[in-house]
Amino acid sequence: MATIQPVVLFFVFGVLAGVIKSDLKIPEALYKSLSLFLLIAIGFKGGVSMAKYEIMEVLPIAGSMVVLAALIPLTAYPILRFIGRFTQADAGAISAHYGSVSAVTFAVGVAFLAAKDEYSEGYMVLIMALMEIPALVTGTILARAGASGEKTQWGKLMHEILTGTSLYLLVAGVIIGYYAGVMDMVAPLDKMFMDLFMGVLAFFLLEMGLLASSRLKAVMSKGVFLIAFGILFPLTAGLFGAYLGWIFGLSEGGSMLLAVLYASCSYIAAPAAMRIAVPDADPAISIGASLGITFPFNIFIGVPIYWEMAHWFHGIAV
Amino acid sequence: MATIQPVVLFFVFGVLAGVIKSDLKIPEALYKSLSLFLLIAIGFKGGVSMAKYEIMEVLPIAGSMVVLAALIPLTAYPILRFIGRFTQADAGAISAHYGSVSAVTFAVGVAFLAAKDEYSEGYMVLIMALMEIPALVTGTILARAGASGEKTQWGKLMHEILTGTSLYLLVAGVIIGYYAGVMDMVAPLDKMFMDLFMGVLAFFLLEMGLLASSRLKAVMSKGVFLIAFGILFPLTAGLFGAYLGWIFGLSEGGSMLLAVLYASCSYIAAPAAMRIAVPDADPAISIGASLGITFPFNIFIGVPIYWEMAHWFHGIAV
Amino acid sequence: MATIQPVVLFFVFGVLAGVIKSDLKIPEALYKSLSLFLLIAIGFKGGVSMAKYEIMEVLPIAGSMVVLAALIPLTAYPILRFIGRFTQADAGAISAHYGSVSAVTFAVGVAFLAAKDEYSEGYMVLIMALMEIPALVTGTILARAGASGEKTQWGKLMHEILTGTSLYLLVAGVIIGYYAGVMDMVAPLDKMFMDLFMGVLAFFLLEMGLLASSRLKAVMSKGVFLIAFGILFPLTAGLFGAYLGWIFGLSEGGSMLLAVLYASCSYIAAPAAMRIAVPDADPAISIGASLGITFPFNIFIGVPIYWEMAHWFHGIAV
Amino acid sequence: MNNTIVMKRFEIVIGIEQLEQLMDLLDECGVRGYTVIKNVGGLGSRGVRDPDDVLTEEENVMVVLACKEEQAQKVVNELRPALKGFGGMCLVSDCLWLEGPAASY
Amino acid sequence: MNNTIVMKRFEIVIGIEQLEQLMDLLDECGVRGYTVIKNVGGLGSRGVRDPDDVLTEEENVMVVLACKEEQAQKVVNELRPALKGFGGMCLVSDCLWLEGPAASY
Amino acid sequence: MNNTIVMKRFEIVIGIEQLEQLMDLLDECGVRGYTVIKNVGGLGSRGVRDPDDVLTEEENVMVVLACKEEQAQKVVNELRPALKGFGGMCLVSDCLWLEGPAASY
Ligand SMILES: Nc1ncnc2c1ncn2[C@@H]1O[C@H](COP(=O)(O)O)[C@@H](O)[C@H]1O
Ligand SMILES: Nc1ncnc2c1ncn2[C@@H]1O[C@H](COP(=O)(O)O)[C@@H](O)[C@H]1O
Ligand SMILES: Nc1ncnc2c1ncn2[C@@H]1O[C@H](COP(=O)(O)O)[C@@H](O)[C@H]1O
Ligand code: NA
Ligand code: NA
Ligand code: NA
Repeated sequence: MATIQPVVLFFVFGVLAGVIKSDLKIPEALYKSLSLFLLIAIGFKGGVSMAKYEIMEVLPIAGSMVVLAALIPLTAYPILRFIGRFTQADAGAISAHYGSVSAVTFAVGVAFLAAKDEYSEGYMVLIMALMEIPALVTGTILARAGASGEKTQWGKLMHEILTGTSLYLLVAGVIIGYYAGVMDMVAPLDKMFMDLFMGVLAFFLLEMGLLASSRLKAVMSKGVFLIAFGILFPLTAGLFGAYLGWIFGLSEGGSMLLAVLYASCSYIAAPAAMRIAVPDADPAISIGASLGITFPFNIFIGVPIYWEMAHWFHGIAV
Repeated sequence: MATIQPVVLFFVFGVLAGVIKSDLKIPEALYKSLSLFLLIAIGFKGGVSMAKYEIMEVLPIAGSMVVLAALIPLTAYPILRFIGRFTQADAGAISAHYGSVSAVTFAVGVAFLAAKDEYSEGYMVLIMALMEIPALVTGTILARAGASGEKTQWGKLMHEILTGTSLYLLVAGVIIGYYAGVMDMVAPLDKMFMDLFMGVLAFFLLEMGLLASSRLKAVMSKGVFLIAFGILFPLTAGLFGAYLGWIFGLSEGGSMLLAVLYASCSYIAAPAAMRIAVPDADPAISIGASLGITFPFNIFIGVPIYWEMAHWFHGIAV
Repeated sequence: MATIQPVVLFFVFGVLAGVIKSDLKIPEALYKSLSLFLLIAIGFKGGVSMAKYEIMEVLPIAGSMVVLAALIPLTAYPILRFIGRFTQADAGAISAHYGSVSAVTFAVGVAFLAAKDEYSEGYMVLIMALMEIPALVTGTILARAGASGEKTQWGKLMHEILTGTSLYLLVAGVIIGYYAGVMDMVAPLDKMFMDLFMGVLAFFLLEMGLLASSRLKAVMSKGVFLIAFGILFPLTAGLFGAYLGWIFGLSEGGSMLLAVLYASCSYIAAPAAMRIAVPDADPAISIGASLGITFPFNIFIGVPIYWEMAHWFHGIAV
Repeated sequence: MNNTIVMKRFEIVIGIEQLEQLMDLLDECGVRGYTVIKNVGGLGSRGVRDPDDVLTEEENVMVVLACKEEQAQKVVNELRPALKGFGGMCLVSDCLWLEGPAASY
Repeated sequence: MNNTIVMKRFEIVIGIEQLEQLMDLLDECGVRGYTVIKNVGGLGSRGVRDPDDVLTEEENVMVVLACKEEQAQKVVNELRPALKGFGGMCLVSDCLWLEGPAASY
Repeated sequence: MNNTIVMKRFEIVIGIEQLEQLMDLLDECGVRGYTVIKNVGGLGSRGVRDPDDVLTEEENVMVVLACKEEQAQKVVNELRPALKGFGGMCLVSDCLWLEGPAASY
């Protein structure tokens, strides 16, 4: 059975602080600093372990997984639009959020594997970084196709996606980590970017909890459909990810991380992109569902389930 | 003989920077981030070592010590009111500050014990967290009993005390640390919350020094009584704490920490609570005495003395 | 051959983020916190290794090197004034920047030596701290000698130089580190101030890259002279430093660090001092040259060259 | 001046602890636009309030608000009794609203 | 009042994403002085904008600007069409510039 | 407007390095209330001043102050010579003080 990791308790105490109206507050500069740290550290760690692969072998597999990720918003959109009865703009924006990924959920998954001493492929990080692109582009197309009003600012949107802080720092971290790994010069940087990773994640989850609890009211008011979607959709997407990981011959850990990536959804990069691409969508809905429902579901319940899924597929293989 | 620890020199350089009007400034966001860290880390460390106790054995002892802490403001009040001739509001507010505790003084005490390789009970942290409650309530009653003017906002005050950042994070840290200890999952979090503790404390003491030197003028203008009180009162309270620790069968280190708790006084949680409970008290006096006199006295002179006190009582036992 | 250290790649990604107009931003509070950390940590580390010297032996050598550093602005000024045709104020201010030092360049030099496992004298840090004084004073005299307009505010300037954050924290770090070293109590503070040094430097270089790229336009517009000066002058000053280190009998590592100090130039302490001392100088020029040209030149190309210089002089000695 | 509407400008300074109450009150008056500046300090009847002092944690906010004259008197009537409890200050002056952006007053 | 010059005061609130455009526009009008306050929140036709919300990242800026009457009309003419796209608000009022500092208007 | 007192409103923008001097000066004039906004940027005779630039460390402050007419002239007289040294700007305008809070003017 999967035990809850101490680090996710910080999320619980963040939520609780919000619920009991504690005056606990994380300074904005700390929140932003921690998120810069996590992005670089996740990238760096991935890059260091990528140094053990022949990079050319990896790229086609990684590329396919990234491209296939575009299926996620394509599946989410009709559900949201025709069952959930959201506007085209909102359905598209929410699809983009769920197609995109959450680096913190990924980090919780990595920590879960570390606690189990399970191996996973380092290049999953690169997949995570690149998955933003098809998700946000597809989401935007869905939100705006045939819609009247101002023209989509594609130039501005692609610039935002490609140079946005998340993708940029993840890729920068991967490259520096890869270089350090190849040159065997990881040594003094690991004290910061590896040893402190969990501690920083703890702080960040505390703040995530505060943020999630401040979003809950907005989600609840949207009714039971959004809550059901926020739980069932990631489960489905996770199953697809675990299956794909198995098909592509990833390790059990790698398949589980792919499931986590497919199941997780964005609350940082996607809102920034949708602000530009789909300004008429209501961010309260998409951020609320993503951070208020799916994020906590994933880190507490989803991650162990995705592990079981990956395990199950790999059992078939035997 | 007790040697001064390097970490407290940071306090000295903070004071000095203020005195020579250096342009050294600690960003507010850093100050707040460090204080969040220290509270969580102190709690976490205590929680981890509490995992070794039967929690039900500990609670009655801890409870008694917390309740007995209400004696501190009850003793301080008449001295301040009738010898010091402070107003009822100020006397009550200062009593609340001196009944309450300083987590940083406690941390310096823990570091002192660590340098001596002396054992102490982990649950002292829990006592520290809970001691706020009787101190602030008693102080408020003293400040307002029979006073005319607006009614005390008891609801708001109790909410502030019970959900205030200090108590909340200490307790959260204790619970998470306890859980991590029991599940044997302390490992990756200790790199942050244990290994970096002293370094963070160093930075925090630098800022404390800056703050203390900015408060000195306000205290000095209140004359020699407040200075004498700020030194003699903690000595007496510390003696009481060391005695109580011995009576209750704590270790020497534990008795010394109880002395530190009884002797130390608050400059973060108490001001926040008194702002709500006793708005007509002048915070310059209570914060000035607490941070400008008692805090430096305790970390440089008090801590080694409280150690000697604990040592002396335990000598009797032999 | 010298390999590029992973840590300096952070600078590259900072510059690149600026160039491609990424929305990456380092919160101001983080930038300031990191710079406080680096100053204290550089001082602390130097202080710890100084604990192994007889301090009285060291002072005369260190003193001479500091005094000789006044030659740097005296050489730079006529070049800037009569070849570069800058105003008296600008020429003086730029001279002061180049006479002064960059703690981050020094840190990169120290990291370079650490990667090579080369020894260097700990008291180089003290020299760095003190070198500000003659450089800024000489630069101010050059900028204002015989100039009309308001009188130089010497009192205010000397106060700014002597109590400014950089010098103050470096010296505080040295003293605390020295004390910790002598008392053999370095232990818990090293987890912060030594182990994390490189990681913090990485973050700081990322921000330096962002800042440098925002300054490039201003420098480019000043034409080719300033660019040539920003590369050739530090090379000359570095050669002088390496020679001096050899003459004074420093180790190869120490000579190289002296070269780095002589070659590096300030973009934090000097701007602050010049704002007070030479308000009619244009900070865009001096900061631009210092941060936009000389700083990147030094960390990528200069540092390995200064090492070769020191190596070459020590080869003569054999 | 062309293309402008005559309006009233309110400038309110209160402690941040009362901001929520003020916003509720403005909401009740039907106000549809205001601007909030936080992290403000000052001197008043309660002495100096300095948001940079990490120990005292006193912070003021400034709220600027433009509305039509009819609404202005309503705001004044509601605000006066509340401000008695809040402390702080409220200044009222004449101004012109430059037409162009969507009306939010 | 003695030693003062009659002037117009502009108070503009827009989203920070349009600040650069506004500054270019003011530059073109020949404006030689303005003051910028960042990290501002508020309520308007686009709803609440709260700079403290780390997820939505909405931030307003307030720009205060004093200039002579002749210039004021020019600013109004240029600003109006731009503000239509920007949203936000612009208030204009009368004020006196206290002589003393170097003229920056 | 009912329940209001006619007053003067000062709006001063200077560099933060002169704030202490300004506050001493206002103190000498017997001013009993003002509001201070820090972290302000702008353009003026000394060029652009941007508080977000960590290297140049230039920061302006805006001080808003309401007082009665008699006091206003006193403030003007004291402020003018000082502002010559300070740079920056000072605007004066008419306003109404909404009665209610404890008088701090
Ligand atoms: N009537 C008003 N009074 C004061 N500020 C306003 C007003 N209307 C709009 N604003 C400010 O302008 C910003 C943008 O307005 P809008 O584009 O209408 O959403 C708001 O967030 C407010 O800060
Ligand atoms: N005409 C103006 N309107 C608004 N603010 C101004 C004006 N002139 C100057 N300021 C402000 O005063 C500051 C200092 O002005 P100065 O001393 O002229 O450089 C500038 O950075 C602006 O913030
Ligand atoms: N006459 C005034 N002019 C400008 N601001 C004022 C004035 N009086 C009060 N304030 C502001 O209102 C805040 C609270 O005032 P008070 O409740 O009187 O202490 C002060 O800290 C100032 O920021
Ligand atoms: Na996803
Ligand atoms: Na106490
Ligand atoms: Na130099």
